Amino acid sequence: MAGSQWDLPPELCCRPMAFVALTGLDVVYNAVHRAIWDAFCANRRADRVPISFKVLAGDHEYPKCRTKRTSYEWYIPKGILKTGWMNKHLNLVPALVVLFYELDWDDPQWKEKQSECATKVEIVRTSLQGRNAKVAVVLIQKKTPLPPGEDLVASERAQALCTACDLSGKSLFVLPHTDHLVGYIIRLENAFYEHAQTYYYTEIRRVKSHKEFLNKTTHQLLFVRHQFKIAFFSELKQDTQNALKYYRTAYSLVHELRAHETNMLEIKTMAGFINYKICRLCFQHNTPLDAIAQFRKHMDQCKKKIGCAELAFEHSAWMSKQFQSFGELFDEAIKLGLTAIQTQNPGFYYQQAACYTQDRKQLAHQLCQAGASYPSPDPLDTQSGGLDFYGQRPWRQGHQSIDPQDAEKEKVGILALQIKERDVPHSELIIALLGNAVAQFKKYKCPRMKSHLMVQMGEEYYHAKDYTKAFKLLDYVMCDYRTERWCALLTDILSTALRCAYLMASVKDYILYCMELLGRASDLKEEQKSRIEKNLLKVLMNDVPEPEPDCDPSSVGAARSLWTDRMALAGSNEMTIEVQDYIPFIQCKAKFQSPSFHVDQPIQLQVFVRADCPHPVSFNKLSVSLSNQEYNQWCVAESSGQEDMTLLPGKPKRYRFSFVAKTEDVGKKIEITGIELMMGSDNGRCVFLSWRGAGGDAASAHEALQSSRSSRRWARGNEAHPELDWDGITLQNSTMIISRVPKISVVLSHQPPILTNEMYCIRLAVQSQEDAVARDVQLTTGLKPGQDANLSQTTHVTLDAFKVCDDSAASLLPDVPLGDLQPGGTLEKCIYFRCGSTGPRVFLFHVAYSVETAVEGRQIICKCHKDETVTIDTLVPFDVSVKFVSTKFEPLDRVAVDIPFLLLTDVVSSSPWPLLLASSSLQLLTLTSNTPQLQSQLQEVVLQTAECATECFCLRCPPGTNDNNTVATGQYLISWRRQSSNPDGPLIQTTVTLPHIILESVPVYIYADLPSFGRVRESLPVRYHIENRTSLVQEVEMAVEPSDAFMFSGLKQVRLRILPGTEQQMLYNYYPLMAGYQTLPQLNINLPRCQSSNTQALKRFLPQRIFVKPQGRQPEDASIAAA
Amino acid sequence: MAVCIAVIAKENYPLYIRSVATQNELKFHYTVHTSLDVVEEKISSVGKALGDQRELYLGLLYPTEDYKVYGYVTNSKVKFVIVVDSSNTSLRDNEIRSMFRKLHNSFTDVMCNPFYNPGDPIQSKAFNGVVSGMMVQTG
Amino acid sequence: MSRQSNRTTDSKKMNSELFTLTYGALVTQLCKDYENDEEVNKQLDKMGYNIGVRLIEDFLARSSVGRCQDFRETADVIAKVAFKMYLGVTPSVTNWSPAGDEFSLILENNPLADFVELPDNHSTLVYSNLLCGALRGALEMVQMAVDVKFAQDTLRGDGVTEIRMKFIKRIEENLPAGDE
Amino acid sequence: MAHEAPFQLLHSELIHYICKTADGADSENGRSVTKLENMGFRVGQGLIERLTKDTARFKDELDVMKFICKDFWTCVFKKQIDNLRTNHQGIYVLQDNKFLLLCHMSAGKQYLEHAPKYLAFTCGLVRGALSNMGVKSIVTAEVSVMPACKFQVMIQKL
Repeated sequence: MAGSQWDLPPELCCRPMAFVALTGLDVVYNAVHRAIWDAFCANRRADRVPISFKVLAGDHEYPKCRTKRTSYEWYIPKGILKTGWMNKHLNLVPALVVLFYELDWDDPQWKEKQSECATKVEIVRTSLQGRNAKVAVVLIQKKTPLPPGEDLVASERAQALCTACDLSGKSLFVLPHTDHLVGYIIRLENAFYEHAQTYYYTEIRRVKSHKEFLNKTTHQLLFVRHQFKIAFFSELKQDTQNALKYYRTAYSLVHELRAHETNMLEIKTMAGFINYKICRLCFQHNTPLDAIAQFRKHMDQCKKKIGCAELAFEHSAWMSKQFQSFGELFDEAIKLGLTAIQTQNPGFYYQQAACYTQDRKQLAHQLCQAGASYPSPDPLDTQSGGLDFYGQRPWRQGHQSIDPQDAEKEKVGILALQIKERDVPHSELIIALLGNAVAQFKKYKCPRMKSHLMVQMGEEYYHAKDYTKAFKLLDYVMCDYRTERWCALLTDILSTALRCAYLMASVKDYILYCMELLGRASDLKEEQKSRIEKNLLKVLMNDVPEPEPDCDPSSVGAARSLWTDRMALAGSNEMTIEVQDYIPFIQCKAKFQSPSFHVDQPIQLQVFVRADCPHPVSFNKLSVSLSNQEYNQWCVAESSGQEDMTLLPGKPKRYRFSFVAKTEDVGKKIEITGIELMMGSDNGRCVFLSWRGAGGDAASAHEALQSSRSSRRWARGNEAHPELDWDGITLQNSTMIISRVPKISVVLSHQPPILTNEMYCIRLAVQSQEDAVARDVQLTTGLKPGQDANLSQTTHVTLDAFKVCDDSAASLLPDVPLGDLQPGGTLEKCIYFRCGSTGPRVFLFHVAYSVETAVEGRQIICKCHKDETVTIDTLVPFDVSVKFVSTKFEPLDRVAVDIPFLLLTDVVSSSPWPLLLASSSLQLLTLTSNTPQLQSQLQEVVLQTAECATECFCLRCPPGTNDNNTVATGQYLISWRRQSSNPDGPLIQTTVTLPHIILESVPVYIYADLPSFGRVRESLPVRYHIENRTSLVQEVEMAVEPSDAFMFSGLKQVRLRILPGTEQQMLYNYYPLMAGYQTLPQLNINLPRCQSSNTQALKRFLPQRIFVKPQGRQPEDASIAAA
Repeated sequence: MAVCIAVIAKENYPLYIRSVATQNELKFHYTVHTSLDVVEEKISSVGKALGDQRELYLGLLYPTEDYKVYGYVTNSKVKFVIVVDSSNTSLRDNEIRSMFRKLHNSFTDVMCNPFYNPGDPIQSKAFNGVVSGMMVQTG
Repeated sequence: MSRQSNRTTDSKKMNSELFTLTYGALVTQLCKDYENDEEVNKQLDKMGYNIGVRLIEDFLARSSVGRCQDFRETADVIAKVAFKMYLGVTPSVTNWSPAGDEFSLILENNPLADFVELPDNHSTLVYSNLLCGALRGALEMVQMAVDVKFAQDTLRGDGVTEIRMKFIKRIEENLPAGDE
Repeated sequence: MAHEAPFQLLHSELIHYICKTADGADSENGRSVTKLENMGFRVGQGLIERLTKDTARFKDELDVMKFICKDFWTCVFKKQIDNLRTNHQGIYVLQDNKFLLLCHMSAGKQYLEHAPKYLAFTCGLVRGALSNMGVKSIVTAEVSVMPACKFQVMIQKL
């Protein structure tokens, strides 16, 4: 590429290595030689000595060596460094020439071969005329040599050969061509390396030796040259430490040279070379700071050495190259393991290089006046085609005096250079350098630096008229500056981008950037803004905008025609801009008036729009889109309508929308999903600014935060509504639609608490305050959902007053139709609840209806509902207790089989309200009633709170039921209701399960017949019945104990037998002696046959006492007579 | 003496930028903006660095060919950036420090002005005066 | 802890700053709440009064100053003791009216107004008006009815801050303190 | 300027004013408490800015917290926080056993309801200071027995 004139020569940049020439090898036709050559070249890794080998013909002509001058007396050097020199010593003049020759010690024609070898050596020597290069001989042998000393022939012949070729023993080598080739080769090359070292050493000595001949006045150039050469040889000798040292001296010497217009370039060039070498070595020695320091010094010393003013661009070019190549050295060092840091990385040098190339470009523009034709003959070409010395002018090579010897030539030369500079693609160079820099800064975490460089690249592309690329880059970084809110920078970038957009006639981008440049994020001057605004309006009118100022005139022409084409083609005239990524000049905020609306009030929505541009701007349409699109139609404002769609600069404008919600949307949320504002017109070009949600753009979030903290007073005085202070407006992007407030009252009348299992009646009265008919009023009632689960198992609702609902009835009755309700009218309904378990319950009464109302003159039918809840406790109506007693009302713990006993039931009311006990009944198991048919003794009894109703039943356990275990008695059923409840309402059956009883059997049953009372001195017959309940004959001993209260007749003591299943009767006549309750004479019974059963048990059956009345007035003799 | 002085908000947007009138103002905006890379790096490396003395003064951020850029960060993460001409070699480090101190003091007063809303651009006359005192006088 | 700073020394200063800043917050709040500066000034005076009537007790308790013989003495006590004690500054007492019933307190710097820069739209705000109210309230508690107002204010570009105090009358012991 | 009488009086005037103006529409003192809180916020911002002018850069959140408890508190309320606790998940509890602004209120249940008003400003103070140090938070206060009170700071991770 052009500018290569400034590139450093490769021989400078490479790493110098000792040059060794190999002759006598036929690598083309001789396989053995080939193998040897390959062994030399193949994988030369770091562990091999640094030598560059070349295969040359035996009679190769090496560069002639000029005759050594004996004195520098009259010698005037023509320049600092010959352009050929470095290459000469790298590639042309060997440090050592090696002659390969096939010869075994025991070769038959030894003599001939020996002399042939000698001649070959001689040829080489002659062609090296005057050089200090050494010659060495390698004998390629087929046999492996014996250990040294053993092969006498060998040593003796070696001797001979050396003398023949006049070689020192050290220069003769043997290369057995066997399997260990590589090993031998490595040994060989090490030997060669030593030879090379000595060679370069002597070279250094040689150059040094010139020193004393030189004098300060005429030979400064030589001082530099020699130091450079020494340094370079040292490098070839791989002595980098010394190399560095000599380069440093060389460097200081260069700057000691007397610098003037004519030799400035040469000096800078050499300075550049040496500096490069120094930096390179510093990095190589891993002392990067030295490198950097050296480079800084270098730059400080050369910055001002501009040289020929007409060619000032050359200086910038050179500076740029200096930075670039240092950057490359730095980068290379990093690749080799050096660690760089954020603030010291190659990026800075590339960036600086780019900078200087930019200067170069500018200077070139100033200095290279167009038009002038390229002079001929070409002052820049030399017969040799190149220069003899680095950094000299072709038209006056070797000329060292201060003023050019030929002013005319000078002018022509300069002109030529200027013209050449004209066609240098500066921008390419700049962009390339910036590109490198970007890569570096990216690596070292400098995002902002990176974007800055990308901006520069973009601008460079812009200058290079590559608008698409420019545009891409700018657009890419723009958002970083936007989000970090660096307005000045954003504005700058936007402006360039706008120019690109204009020149590419990319309409959308053009509009976009206009809008942003008009907006609050741009810090453009008023007049610029108004210019842009005008252009924007033009584009919207589908008109060609004025070109941006300082656009390249040539491209403006092209742009114009592009625009006219754009405008011509129809369609594609609509575009939408997603605002949230930009900061356009129209701002928008929207809010619902309230976070919720009743369905029968119009939903109010306000949209605030504000323009930040200098002149009034008008738009055509403003539309809000809501989560439910059906409402969108109500939220549109159009210029066609009466709305004023012109925005005055900085004055917020409010647009009010209101609509009526759909009744089915009750309970739903309405959200603002977006706002769209249309500018321009269908016949022209229309742009839709579209905001997401309730407005706001890339900058608003921050602004909102700031204003919330601000101490600024909201719009002062009455000059504006406070809410029209823009920052004061807060977004409200959603609202709830809630059902209309019901205009009914719900009254519940009932008598708590609920009694278990009763049909509890709640009377519901719905009164309407509506002014229209409330249609299909519906009641949902029952247990309020969400309570204890098993409550719903034991709670049942019904409307049927006349039968007790069973457990299948639900706990909640949905949507019971109650019909229509006239204004002012009342609906009543009784609902019955049955609760199987005690405890509190919450009951729900949900009355829903629909009514027709007018909203905004529109009739809508909306549903309303009113909820009432009531908490009621449930109690048991009464407690029932049961006990068993003997016929003598003695409590029984066990019941004797086939012997009557009594069951007593007590019913105690625990209800606060009077209870009506309709009837009761027994359902007996195993037991039987002693009374023929038992009927309830508490029919139609009314129990007040805490009153008790008792019943008594005589029962017996039928014989044969297997004794000595417990038996279920049966159940006691009570049917009842509240006294207050509807007489023909159902009765509730409450069932009480009677306790079990324990049975026992007695072997003998005894009982007495006796009158209910006696009278003093009147006989009192008592008949004892004794039954044998066993299947055996029972023997019974009976005795009556005497008593003071009675006399008696009958057997005092008797022993008798009773057959199974039969009974015996004993009759006694007692004769009471005293009145009052008297204990009957004790009857002792004994069953000798079964001692098991105790006689005490038997006693239980017998009456203990009897009441004796006193004697009457007239004595009854009859009784005595009877006795 | 500075050629550009800037105050940068916690969120890295400029609260105040002033540069010598003569030169391209925009260029300084870029210089300051890019210097934030280094500032952020230095701030984030607090505690990580072994011998970190957590000074508010961040020292020389980076040298460009023609400017030296110095940085300073308050505990409220507000950054001050001072740009001086690199030709101006007379300036000692501690002079820069004292410039930053002055800035910081004045900035603190701005923060304490009840009518100032933190995060807004700085318009204080007093602050402006202090800055003017530090700028290279031109024309 | 890492930062054992010598805070204790300037803690007094900090406290004054706390006061100053809090006052600033109050004033800006008032500016938000009220339509115009006049009302803000009024409100500040009112609050100052409430503070004054309470502060005087604290003052008498701390400073062992007895009953003042005349207005001049009062002026000195206010300047040399009260201001010093509560605001840490000592204004100079000057510009006595020939009748000796009116004087000015000249404040070189006004702690209330440290850091303050008035925005243009508050040209008529008397930022430190609280002081007037406080003085009025305090003196009323010692049976002195005075009229206090700012004659000059550095915030509004004047060279110094000047508070002008005019003696009106002695209040009879039995009269209750004025409204709040 | 030896003592805080003026500040305390000003503070109670503040409360008095805010709560007085708050009657009517937004009488529920939630709103007025917010106003106080915001004023505190702004003051906190300013104070911390001054206070940290000469301190080294903070290491981390906890470092900031400690500073609030020691230096900041000392400067504003004449004493350090008595006890700082944290769950290391962004919740800190600062306990002041004798909180200056409650001292002059006689202890007793009937005043507890007024406590929020007397703490709002300070909550704001802390929140403002923290936010200016780049720590976004929510600060709430609770009083069980006067004049001790706890400030809970809930850090809001971004």
